[in-house]
Amino acid sequence: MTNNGTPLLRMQNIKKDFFGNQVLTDINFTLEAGQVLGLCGENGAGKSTLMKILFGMDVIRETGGYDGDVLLNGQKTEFKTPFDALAAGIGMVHQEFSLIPGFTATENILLNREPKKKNVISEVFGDRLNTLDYKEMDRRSGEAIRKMGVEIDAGMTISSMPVGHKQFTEIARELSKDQLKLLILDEPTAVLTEKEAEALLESIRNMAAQGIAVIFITHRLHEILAVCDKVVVMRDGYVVKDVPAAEASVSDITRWMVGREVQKAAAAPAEPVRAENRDARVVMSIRNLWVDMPGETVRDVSLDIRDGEIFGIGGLAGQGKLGIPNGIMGLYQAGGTVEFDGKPIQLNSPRKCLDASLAFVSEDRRGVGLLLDESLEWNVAFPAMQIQNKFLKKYGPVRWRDEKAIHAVTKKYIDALEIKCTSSRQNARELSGGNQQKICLAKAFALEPRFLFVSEPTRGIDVGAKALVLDALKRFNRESGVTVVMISSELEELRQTCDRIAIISGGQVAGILPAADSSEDFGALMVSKVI
Amino acid sequence: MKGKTLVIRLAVLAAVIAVAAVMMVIGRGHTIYLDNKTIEDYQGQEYKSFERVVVTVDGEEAAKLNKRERGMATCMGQSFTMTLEITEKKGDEPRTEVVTVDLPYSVDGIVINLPALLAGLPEDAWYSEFVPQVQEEDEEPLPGEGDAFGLEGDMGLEGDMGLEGDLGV
Amino acid sequence: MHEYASAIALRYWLKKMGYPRLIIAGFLLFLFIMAPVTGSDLATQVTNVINRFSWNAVLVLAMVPMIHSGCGLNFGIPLGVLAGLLGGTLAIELGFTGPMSFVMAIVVSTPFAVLFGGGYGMLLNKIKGGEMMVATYVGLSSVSLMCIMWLLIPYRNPSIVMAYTGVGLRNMFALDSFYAGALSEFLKIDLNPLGINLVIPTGSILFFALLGLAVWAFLHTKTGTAMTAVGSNPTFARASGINVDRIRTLSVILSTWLGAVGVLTYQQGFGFVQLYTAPLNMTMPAVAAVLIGGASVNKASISNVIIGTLLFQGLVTMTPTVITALIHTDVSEVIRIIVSNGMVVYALTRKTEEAA
Amino acid sequence: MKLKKNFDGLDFLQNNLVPLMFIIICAVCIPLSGFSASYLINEIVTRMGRNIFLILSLLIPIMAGMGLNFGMTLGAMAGQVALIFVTDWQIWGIPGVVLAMILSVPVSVLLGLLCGKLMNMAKGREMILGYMMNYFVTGLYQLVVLYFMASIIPIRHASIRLPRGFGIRTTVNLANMRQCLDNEFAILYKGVKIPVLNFIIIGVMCLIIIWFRRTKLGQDMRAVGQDMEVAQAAGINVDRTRIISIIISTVFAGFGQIIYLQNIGNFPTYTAHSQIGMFCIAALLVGGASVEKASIGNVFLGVILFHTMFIVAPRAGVAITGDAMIGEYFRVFVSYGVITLALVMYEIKKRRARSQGGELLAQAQRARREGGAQS
Repeated sequence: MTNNGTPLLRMQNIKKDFFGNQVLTDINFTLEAGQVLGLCGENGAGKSTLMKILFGMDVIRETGGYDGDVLLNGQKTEFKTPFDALAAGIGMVHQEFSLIPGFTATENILLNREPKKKNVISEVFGDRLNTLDYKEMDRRSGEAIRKMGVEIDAGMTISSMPVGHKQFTEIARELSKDQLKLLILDEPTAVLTEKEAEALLESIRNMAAQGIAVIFITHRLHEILAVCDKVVVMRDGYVVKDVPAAEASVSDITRWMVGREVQKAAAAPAEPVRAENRDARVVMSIRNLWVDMPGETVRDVSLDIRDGEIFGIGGLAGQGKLGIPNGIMGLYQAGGTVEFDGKPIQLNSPRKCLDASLAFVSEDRRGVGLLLDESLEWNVAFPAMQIQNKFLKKYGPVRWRDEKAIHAVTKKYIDALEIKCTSSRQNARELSGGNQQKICLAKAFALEPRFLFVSEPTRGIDVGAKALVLDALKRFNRESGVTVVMISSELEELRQTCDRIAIISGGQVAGILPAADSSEDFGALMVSKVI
Repeated sequence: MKGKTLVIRLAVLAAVIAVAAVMMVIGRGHTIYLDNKTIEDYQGQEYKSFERVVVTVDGEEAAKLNKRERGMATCMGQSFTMTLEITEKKGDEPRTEVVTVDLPYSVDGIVINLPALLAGLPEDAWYSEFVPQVQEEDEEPLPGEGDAFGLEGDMGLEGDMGLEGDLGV
Repeated sequence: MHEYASAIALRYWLKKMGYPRLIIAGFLLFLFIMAPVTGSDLATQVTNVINRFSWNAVLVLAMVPMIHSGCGLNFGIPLGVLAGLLGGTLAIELGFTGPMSFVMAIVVSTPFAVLFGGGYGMLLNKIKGGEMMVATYVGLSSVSLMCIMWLLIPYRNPSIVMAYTGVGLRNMFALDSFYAGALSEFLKIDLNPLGINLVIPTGSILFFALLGLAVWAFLHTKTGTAMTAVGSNPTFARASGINVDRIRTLSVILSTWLGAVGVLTYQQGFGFVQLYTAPLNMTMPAVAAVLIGGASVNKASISNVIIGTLLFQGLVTMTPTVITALIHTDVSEVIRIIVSNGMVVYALTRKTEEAA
Repeated sequence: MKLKKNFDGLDFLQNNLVPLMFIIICAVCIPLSGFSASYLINEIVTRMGRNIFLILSLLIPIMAGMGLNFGMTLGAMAGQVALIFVTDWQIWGIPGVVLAMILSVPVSVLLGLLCGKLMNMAKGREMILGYMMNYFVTGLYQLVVLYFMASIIPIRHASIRLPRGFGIRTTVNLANMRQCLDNEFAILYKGVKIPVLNFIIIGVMCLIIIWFRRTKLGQDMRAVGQDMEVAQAAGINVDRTRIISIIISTVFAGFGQIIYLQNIGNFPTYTAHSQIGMFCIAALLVGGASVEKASIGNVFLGVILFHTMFIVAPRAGVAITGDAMIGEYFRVFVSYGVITLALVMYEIKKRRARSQGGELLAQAQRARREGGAQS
């Protein structure tokens, strides 16, 4: 399969930055035909960016391209669109399904590549009026399914299929492409049952045996060991390890994934856990919480949060850490019991939570956090006005907006949080991501809550703004004695800010550690219950 | 391949245009007025009207003409064939004649003088164009916005409830 | 440098205004300039525009609450109009005359407006995102249902029932002895004695100003603020503890009630009541006017209402006289149809960041 | 098991609510109206012959996920423009119909292109946009027919011009092509005239639609209709596919309107199209179609039920209330009501599908949680 030792794929010195933010540095690895490469790393380690480069996704070009070379069979290639990549024999199965729900598996497998028969009318009106060759379609999809080695019903419509079969349909679609040489599987087992995952691994072995190279991205490390020929571990945009799978173990990989340089790790926990927190009373106790938040399902979480602490919640993406605040604050359907200050909080009712002096800064700034088309003043003052009747003047039964008070409070936070804007009447849409995030914080601060959930406060903002946001949170906690629960994908950030950190894995609490514990311990927790 | 498709498309387009052209020819409708009138003086000769003419077109009786009467028939296409059952004078046995007339494309209404035609005279003797008189009518009301209902013509709800009403005039 | 900045400002302003709006405003300006040229009296034209403005402005105002709460353009305004018609006819049936009948018409129509609006609002809450199409058909079907009701409700007053049979209401009846001019005659300024053909229906304008002020004030209260937020980002509002459905229903009730008052205002100016299918013809002028005034599918203000009604009614009143005089053909009807519907099509194709 | 069956029954009822309601209305109204069976059947057969083609033109945009094409009226206008020309040129009978169809195509394509492009700019709001396009293009149509024809566009015959010299009269007389399709090969059976040629044309159209579903373009439309993003990712040109579906619909609507009007024998120049979309859509919905799913069977059932109601309602209204107008208003109300109901049910279903998915997930989690707790 290897021609003269030229590997099928060679990544050479790949570099990529998003507006000065270096996300990939000097990526080098090779992949032979028929080899299976396991790619792992924490969220944000650069796996997806790397795959996007390989697959020619638009977002790479739109953000200024990349440096370095991608060599396919020794030829330097640069894909302009995913379609170029497909034509060159690269297939990718994304995490989100890309299937037409009302079509059968066969129709989906051959979507837009259906074999056709010519007819009189198509001669006139063009190829799109060729009729589909259903027999040939059945044959081709059957062949692809056989190639995959997992039995699925080709005639079944997608909408009536179990999740696993949808995943297999996607894989079969890639396999049905004759030119396929390299298949990228992005966390394909995340949605599969154990049995199905087993079948998938078997089919990966099958494909490899037929000479197809596979890049397999997963958080389930034992799967990597079971099926891969080599393991590439990424961290912070670097390839930190590139070894044959036979020479690695789960604990090795975990260590490589989260392991920091020694000096960096030492610098991480900013302050020791404050003494008064150790035995402070429990202000919020969560028992058996489940939350139906798509993509962030919480299955069974029980936590106790102490008065006045900064509590961190971390974990890999999709494991359910974001579901916790969203569920408690009533934005997604939730069940279980939550007590705040000894009193139970009614779930599924944002109003009840806000009334109980809880506040929430959502990770979805544009969708949930802001009124993009309204002024900053409105954004900052709105919840406090509605919930606590602040910033209102009373004339008999009429409660009139007090523009002056609103202006004053907005001004106060603009100054305090160093929000860059032309005026407090500017629309929120016009601010940069970091400043929008600060507005979200200001909105929560204006509520003067006793308890604050902050979800992904630094997502999508630049380094300078990050520090400011985290400082503001810490100050708010120290000065006003507000209990803060911070949810973040970035472990380092949590370790710098929080007193204790719970790691969520598979929708459950994998463990709670003091921020000073070693990265390896956190890393082990992160992948411990991955579903 | 590209060229072939183009040729095929052009051919189909030409065929469609050809069909349209054929339709314009074979579907062109004419109204033919048949006169059974005496021509007093055509180059010094008189052609007497017949006592009675029965005109049959496509097997259907189109007109029964006595002296000085005018009949009407409609016809699609560019030539018109009729069967005439002619009684020349009172008491004569009727004789049957089949006459075919070529019609000019651009004329809607054609008046044919039967006695002259049957006498075999040249075209200018029996042919003339029918010019309808346009009656002056009252100005018809113009349409409003069909915002009101009225599911079909026969609904009776077709009122122009447009804004004319509230223009206040 | 200064020029450069102003050029940017101009372009920004142009973009904000939108080309269709500018074209319409320009066209209207052209009409005003041409009016004296064609020999029509400018004062008469101005009187006409003001008059028509005073009839229609409240109906246009009825668009505002629903746009604010994110329910889109209120194609269901006929529902409010029906409430108004019920109020008006019942007030007359109950024997009220003169200006009193106008007051009573509003009073009687209020419970109907609340009832209709409440039901309509709850329906719209079930179909968030598809409001406009359903609203259109709610309007159409309720009007056709009321067509039956106008025949079935046992009205007795001889001045409004059908002349021959005495059963069912007439298609159209005059309001001379009832509330015709109830507002427009109030404090009317008539400059005819001075030789200027200018009449200003002060009462009607004051009435609109009052309602406009009330809506403006409402939008500045706590609930009004919540309404705007619901329209701007319903998820934000929900996360802020707002009962989104309740606020939306309230906005629909408000819109419906304003529609009822709007049609009564219209009738007192016009002097006639039109029943049966007539309510359907109230929709487009109102929707088009608020859009021409600068509103979008999810943003509207009182100034949009005033500007839009002036522009649209100006167009409707001026084109017949001026354009007809210019080209000797009355194309006003066609222009009205193209402008009003074109405006709605334009508004619908504008990208909005989020579709609630 | 029994419970499941019950559930299915309820489901059936819910999915077929509108046709069932109509069957009941018809069953009540037919005896009240007192029409003879042969009269009724004759009427229905005639109306089937003239309407089905129009309604078939709605199927393709539904397939492409663009909902009920309220913009089909645009095609109707194109058909009318063609008919005006054909009338002026005095082309009669079937050749006239064929010529009008050919002439309507370029106009339909142009209008369909415009409509499709605008709909792509208003994704998710296609229906209301199509609805408003009716009125907008009606304005353009009036401008052309009322002012341009016979002034800029030559019209020869004074008989179809307005007395003022330009513009077309409010009624265009199609006496010379009246029922020319209906009468060709017509069979008279026990007082029922069966317009055989019409049904042949409709049959061919049905075959075309069935065939079309099996073409690449048809497959693409179904894909686009179900998930635009997935279709785009698979390399299907979504916008173009959607525009094509609207163009096809508009062209067929133009043909349909010509078939419809040749049956009637004349048309009110400025209003003939205005309600065509409304009652075609109502008929389709009555046949059990929904905004996202419609079949040829729905078309036939819908036409029969809708028109039965339409014919009998006024007489039944007289029989019940003694007032003819009430029946008239009633059938209008029912038509609008049906569309309203269908739209509401469609929107509610869309939302319910979402929330139900959530509930199921939550249940599964609960079960898993309990399972997890045990192990």
